[in-house]
Parts: sequence; structure tokens; C-alpha cells
Amino acid sequence: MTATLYGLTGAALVGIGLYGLIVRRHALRRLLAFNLLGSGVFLLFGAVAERAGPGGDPVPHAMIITGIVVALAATALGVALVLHLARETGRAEPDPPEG
Amino acid sequence: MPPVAAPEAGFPWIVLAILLPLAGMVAALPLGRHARALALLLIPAGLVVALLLAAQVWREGEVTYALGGWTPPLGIALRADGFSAVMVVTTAVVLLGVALFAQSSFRAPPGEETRAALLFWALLLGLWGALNAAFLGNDLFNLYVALELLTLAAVPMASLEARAETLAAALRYLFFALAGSVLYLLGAVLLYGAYGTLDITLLAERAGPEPVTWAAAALMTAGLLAKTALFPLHLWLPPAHAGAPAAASAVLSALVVKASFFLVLRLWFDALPGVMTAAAGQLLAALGAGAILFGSVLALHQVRMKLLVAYSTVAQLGYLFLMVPLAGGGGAAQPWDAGAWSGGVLHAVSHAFAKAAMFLAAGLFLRAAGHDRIAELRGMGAALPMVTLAFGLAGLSLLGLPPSGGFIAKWLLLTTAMASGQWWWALVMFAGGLLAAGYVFRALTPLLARTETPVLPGRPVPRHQQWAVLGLALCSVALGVAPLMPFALLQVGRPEAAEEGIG
Amino acid sequence: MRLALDLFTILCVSAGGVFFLAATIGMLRFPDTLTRLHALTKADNLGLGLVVLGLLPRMEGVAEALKLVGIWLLALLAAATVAQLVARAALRETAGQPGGPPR
Amino acid sequence: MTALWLLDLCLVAVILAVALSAVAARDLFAATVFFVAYGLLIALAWVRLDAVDVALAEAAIGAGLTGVLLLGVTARVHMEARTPGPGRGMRLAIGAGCAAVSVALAAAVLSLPVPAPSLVPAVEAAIPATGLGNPVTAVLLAFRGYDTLLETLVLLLALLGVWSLAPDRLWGGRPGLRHRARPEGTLAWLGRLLPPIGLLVGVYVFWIGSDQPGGAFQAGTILAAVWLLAIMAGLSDAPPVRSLALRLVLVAGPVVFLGIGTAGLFVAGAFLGYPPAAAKTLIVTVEAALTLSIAATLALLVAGAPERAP
Repeated sequence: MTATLYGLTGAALVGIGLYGLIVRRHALRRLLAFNLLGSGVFLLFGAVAERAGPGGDPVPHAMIITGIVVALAATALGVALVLHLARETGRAEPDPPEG
Repeated sequence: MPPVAAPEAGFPWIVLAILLPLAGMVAALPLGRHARALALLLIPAGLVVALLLAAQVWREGEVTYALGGWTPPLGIALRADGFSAVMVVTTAVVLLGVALFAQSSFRAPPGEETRAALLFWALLLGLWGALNAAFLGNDLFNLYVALELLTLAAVPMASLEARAETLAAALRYLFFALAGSVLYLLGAVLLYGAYGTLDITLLAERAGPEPVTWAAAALMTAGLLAKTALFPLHLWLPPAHAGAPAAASAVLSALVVKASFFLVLRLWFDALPGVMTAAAGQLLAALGAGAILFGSVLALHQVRMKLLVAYSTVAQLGYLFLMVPLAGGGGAAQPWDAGAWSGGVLHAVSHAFAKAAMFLAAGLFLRAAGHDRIAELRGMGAALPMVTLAFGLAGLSLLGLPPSGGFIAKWLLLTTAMASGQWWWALVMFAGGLLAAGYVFRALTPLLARTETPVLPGRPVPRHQQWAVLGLALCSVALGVAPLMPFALLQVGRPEAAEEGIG
Repeated sequence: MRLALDLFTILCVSAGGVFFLAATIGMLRFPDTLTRLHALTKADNLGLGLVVLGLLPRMEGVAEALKLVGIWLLALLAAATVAQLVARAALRETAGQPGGPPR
Repeated sequence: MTALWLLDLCLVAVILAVALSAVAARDLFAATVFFVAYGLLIALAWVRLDAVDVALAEAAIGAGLTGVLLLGVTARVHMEARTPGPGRGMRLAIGAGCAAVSVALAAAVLSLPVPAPSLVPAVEAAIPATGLGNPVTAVLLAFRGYDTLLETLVLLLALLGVWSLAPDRLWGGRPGLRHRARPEGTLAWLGRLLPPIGLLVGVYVFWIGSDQPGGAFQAGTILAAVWLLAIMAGLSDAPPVRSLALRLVLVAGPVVFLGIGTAGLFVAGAFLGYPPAAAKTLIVTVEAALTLSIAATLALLVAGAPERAP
């Protein structure tokens, strides 16, 4: 029951994160949306683990920790890129100006 | 229960193939200015390891290795079949050429450590380790980590020059790559929920054609396509690949995009062979056809040489996906499957050599002329004959003209398209070949033009760099002359679907 | 005895909850940074303190109880410091403006 | 049961509301604050899913460090996006597409098989060979140690990537700006008071990780936070990136992991294997080295590329 509820929440978070990643233009907003999206995937995985019974399946738990660390590493690189891009161009978005 | 001992096999070359580059990357940081020497030592050693691994696969068949002695589904296994062995060897050979090329451009003054010199070699070793981890992994989650390792090595490579436009290109590359890996992971999560394992071999036994599996396959494929830059998800590739230093572009275009393509095939043919439908295979090939036509037309319109080469990558990646329906993805086994399989893989390999050579050649033209505007490179052919020859030979392979690896690859794909009655893909290949001829000759014509006064390179181009470029181009041609050995090796570890008959 | 302890827990935790609620409303409704901070730190600390107090009798040993008190002390410390820093930043920002402190 | 169910419902509702706010918020700073709050709420969700190890990692890394990273750059990147986003109709279409993805995923979740396949029995059968009590640590360091090895290399590569953005003339210098705080000020006071406590908590979380929730990643993050606090309070400074000592600390974890893993080839018959008699000692040794390297790597990832000439 709990597992299903959080699994559905994870599914909803994936949609929210995906929307932010596609619609937003500011690079930091996109990084933030990527983190939401990732967290939704992890929550879904956590729900899968919880379905195994009380205490949960430790294998997905370990994989989620790995995923969280990897997401942080990617976010750190993204933040550094945005900072330097903003310094070089005064813009915080990777897409070329329109027109 | 004590851990199960690893199966008694020969020497674990498969572990060494991953360990060597990764240990090198770790050691590069404290070694500082000696990182270049370390990399120049490790890369030839790694080629030897790759060849020994290939020999092992050749002699003994598929090689598997349970890491830590813990067998799947609890532990993680490595697996090398013919395809992985070929990719590992290709990677090592391309890296050898690139390292030979880069050893003078990423070299710090004696006794000093510079940013680019340290980081290029450290990232190159990391990228190499990540590629081998992706080619040899047999666990879908572990492959996710390997893909992230690859992304985090490749993105800084693309922005190594830290100019405004390369920063923007790298950031866009990062977004596509991250979105791709999240989708891939999401699919893996669903598979774990449904089957309780992420080991590819076990999944092949357990997974059946059900909605959950289709959803997982769709998500993972979409994610991998974003990383492979298959049309219409190709937007990030040209600026990222064209903006990097030549040696980095060569690695990114020749090898990095192939890793996610490799995983698409792993997923469709090895992990979920009974799940794919014929319609899905046709859709994938249709995207490939779009890439061939769209990428080639865009390549024709480029003014700068490096961008032309980058758009040609977009186009050539399309051919790789034509092999999916031809090699029996989502259908019963057919006699022509093996031919299509060999053709597709041979194309991946010969394109790796050809594209590395072309990017390095473009880098040398850029260095000699101070710019890479195609129209203003008139007469460069006389100034740099060896490089121009290499560019031409590599172009030969892209066009699919004999004798070259590209010719054999495209020939195999064409004949299987006809044999399987899917003539429409043959039409696309003909059109793609004509368009490729257009953009290759467009780049070659000014180079070969006669000028009144002989053109002199603005900056001298070292001899060894020219040899490196020519060597890689010759590799791509040589594949067309002596292709028989890789054919048989490629079939090692092929599932039933592609094992019947030789095309 | 058991009933008395349960009652104690319920009372303390509920009271803590009331303080949290009050603090949240205060943060949303108060007009400026300083009064908001006032609502946050005072009521937050008291609220968390009451929750911790209410949970103390349910701990399995002295070590567990001490850990709980430790958490409360750390939260106090963090809240106090952050409040200080935010207040200083707010003062600097409003300095010289009407209604703000002299420059 | 009903009370807990109610709690779950409330938690889920707040999580979704905060996530939506983080995406929809008008300005970047507000979005970031929502994101940090979201991370803490998700940590609670992990507790409800019986995943205390993940809850610790999420609170420390997902909410804590990611939040600090984003807040830090928000303070330095003021510009708003200039390219207009997709128009209203397009946004609606994208929203509908994303909602469809969510619905499909929800259907997939509801269609997962019962009973759920799991590796719980396999872990229970194999864990005695590791001498550990915490199954998550056993998975991370033994059964799937290869994942963890690659993951620490991901962190190291990310740091190299961040450093690669430094201008050539600043290479070898110190990352970030020098922070100064008034020596008698609150921040400096906190910077003196908290590190000993944080150090203690970090070591405790590492040590307890072999048998209870905790471990190298959580402990490393706590230690990184302590170091960052000391840097922000002006009590310490980020070391120059050319420092050999720093580089040795950064690679210590991977080196020890690779070394013990390679030794496993000879003493346990497989790369990354441990002989059962010495398994726990070896695993704790690897974890200790990893904790140190993770702490240094994470702190420097937040500190950023070199910005001061050597």
C-alpha cells in the first residue's frame, strides 16, 4: 500500500521534472528540474524495493545511493559550466539567442 | 555461505581492460606533469590487453567474469562477446592514433604542469576506462554508472578550450546526456521491479513481451538515442564535437557516441530479444534514415570544415540503426541476419577510424591555415599532401567506395536490405551515399585546387601528427581489404537470432 | 504509569505542533524580515523542544535520549546562527531607507 | 495504521506541491529554496519506505550539498533567461505529454507482479561472508562493489571537469573566493564550535555504517559540510589544486579500493573479492579511505574551479 502510494508519487515527480527540463530556459532551472526528475526515478525505485516486504530490498537502496551521488557529481559540473558561461557571455542559458 | 569462486577461466584480461585505464586516470592526478608519459605508456599496453582479450574470445568463445566472486543476480558480471571484443580493440587503436597525434599538442613545458596537459590525459584515460566498462558490462545498472562516467569525462573534453561557445555547447551536451541517462535508469528500474534482476543474461531468460517491458524498453531506448545523438535528438552533437580540440573531437565522434549505440544493440538483441516488435525495429530504422538524409544535407551546407565533419557524424550514425530491422531485431531468425549484423558493426568500426582521421585532419588544416573555412583552404592539398590523402581515404570509407571498410559494411547492409525485401532502406542508403559524395568532395575540392602561388602552412605541422592521421585513415581502408577475421569473431556470442547462415 | 507517560507524550508533542503552526503562520503573515525571524526562531525552538521532550520517555535507553537532546541542541545552535546572519543581512539591506536603521 | 496512512497522504501531497512550486516559481532563488525543502521532505519519504540509509544520503547530499551548490551559484549568477520559453500552446502540449508519461509510469507501477521479485533472500544468504550487519553496506562494498568503485571515479572525474574550467593562468591556484568573517562574529563562532561536533558525528556515521544505517557516503558528506563551514567562516581556506597532499587525499579512496580489489584477485580468486575471514577488516579499511576522499572531493566540488593565482 505504502509502496504503491510512493511509487505513484515517483511517477508524478518524473512528469513534473521532465516538464521543467523541457520548458525552462535558464540553465540552473533546468539543472534543478533534472534533480527533481532524478529524485522521482529514485522514489519509484524505492517503492519497487519496498514491495519486497518489510525492511525493503537492500539492493535497490544501494543503487539509489549510488544514483544520488552520481546526480550530485553531474549537478556540480553543470553548475560550474553555468557559472563560467555566465561570466563569459552574461547569459545563463546554452541556447543561442533567437532571431 | 562463502562467495562463489569465479569460474575457472583463463587470465582475466576482461578485468584488466577496465582496470588499466581507470587506475591510470586515478594515478594521473598525483603524477601531475607526468600524466602524459603515463598515458603514452598505458595506451599501447592497453592495446595489447585488448588484443589478448579478443584472442581469448576467439579461442574460447564468450568470456564472462563474476566480479568479487558474487554471481548475478546478486553480483555484477562482466561479459565479452565478439562484438565487445571488437569494440574494445577499436577503442584502443583509435586512442593510440589520437595519443600519437596529441602527444605534442598537450605537452607542458619541461618541469611544469599546465591545465590542459594534465586534464586532457586524465580525462582521456577516464573516457577510455568508461568506454571499456560500457562495452564489457553485463548489468544494466552498472552500465548506467559507466555511461555517467563516460559523460563526465566527455563533457569537459568538449569544453577543454573554455571559450564561450564551447561552454554553451558542453552545457547543452550535458543536459542531453543527463536526460538520456535518467530515462535509461527509469527503464532499468521498471525491469528490476518486474523481474528482480538487471543482469542482461538473466533478463533474456525472464523477460517476456508485456506492457511493463515495452515501457522499459521504450524509455531506455529513448535515453540511449539522446546520448547517441540520433535524429531528431542530434542538436547537441555538432557544436560540441566541432568546438573541442581536434584530438578530443576525434575521440568524441569516433568512440563516445558508439557506446550508447552499442548499448541499444545489447538491449534489443541480448537483454530483451523476445520483446522487440518488428514495428519498433522499423521505427528505429526510420529515425536512422532521417539522420542519414537530414545530417547529410546539413553537412553539405556547412561553411566550416569541423562542422561539416561533425554533421557527417550525425548522418553516419543513421546507418548504424538501419541494421536493427535487417539483423532480425523484432522478428524470427532469417538467413541474412548475420550479414546485416556484420555490416552494421563493421560500419561502426570503420566509421570510428575514418571519423577520427577526418577530425584530426581538420584540426591540422585549422592549425596550418589558422581557420577552417572550407572555401579559403584552397591549395592546402599541396602544402599538406599526406593529411589531404588521409582525409580523402577516410572520405572514401564514408562514401562506401571500394576498397574500404565502409564499402564492405554498406555492401552487406544493402544486400541484406534487398534479400529481406526491405528495399526502401536500400534507397535511403543510395541517397545517403550520393549526399556523402557531395559533402566529401565539397571539402576536398578546394584542398586539391591549384593555386598560382604555392600555399605555405602558417604554422608548421609536425610529421608525427600527419602520420597519426594517415595511420587511422589506412585502418579504415584496411578493414575493406582484410575483413574476414573480424567477421567470424563478430559472431561469437551472438544469440540464435543472428547466428544462422552467413550472409 | 503507562497511561500517564502516553498522555505526557501526546500533550507535549501536540503543544510542539501548535508552536510550529504558529511559527509558520507568523512567517507567512508578519510584515518584515526581523519580525518573521522572531516568529521562526522563538517558536521553532520551543516547538522542537516540546516534541523532543514528549518523545524522551519513549526512548529505549539513556544514550538514545541523549542523542535526541543532542539533535535539539544542534537545531537551536543552527537556528540561532542563521537568524543572526539573516538579521544582519536584512539590516544591511534596509539601512538608510525609511523605517530602517540609520546608515 | 490509518494514522500512518494519513501521514503518508499528507507527506505525498506536500512533496508534490513543493516540487510543482520549484518548477513553477517565478524567480530562481525561490525555486532553489523550494528545492531544498523538497529534498528534506523526500528524506522523510525514504524513512517511510524503510530506507534509512537512503534517507541519510538524500538529506545530506540531495538536499544539503545540491542545495548549497545551487544557492551558491544563484548568488553569483544574477541574470534571468533571455530566450523566451515555448509559447502557451506549446507549453500545454508539453505538459500533456509529460502527464501522459506520468500516467503510463503509474500504470506500469500498478501492473508490477505480485509477489514482487526481490534479492532479499540472496542478500541474506551471502551477507555472513562479509561479516557486515548492514545489508546496504554489504551491497555497496561487496556484492556490487564494482558500481561503488566506478561511482567514486565519477566523483573524481566531475572534480577534474570543474577544475578544467579554470583559466590557464590560475591553474594550480586555490578554488573559490577567500571567505572572511568577523573573528568575533556569529559565523566564526559557529565555525569554531561545530567542526569538533561534526567531526564526531561524521566518524560515528562512518563507523556505525557496517552494522546500521550510515556509511562512507553519508559520513563523507558530513565531513565535507564541516570543512565547507570552516572555509565559509574564514577559519580555513581551500587548498591550492596543485598541492600534492590534496591530490593524494583525493585519490586515496579509489587507490585503496583498487588495491584491495586487485589483491582479491590473488587471495579470494576474483577481482574485488574478499577472503571471508578478513572481509570485514578489508571493507572497513576501504570505507575509511573512501570517506576521506569523498569528503575532500565533495567539498572541492562545491568550492569550484581555481579562482586565485597560485
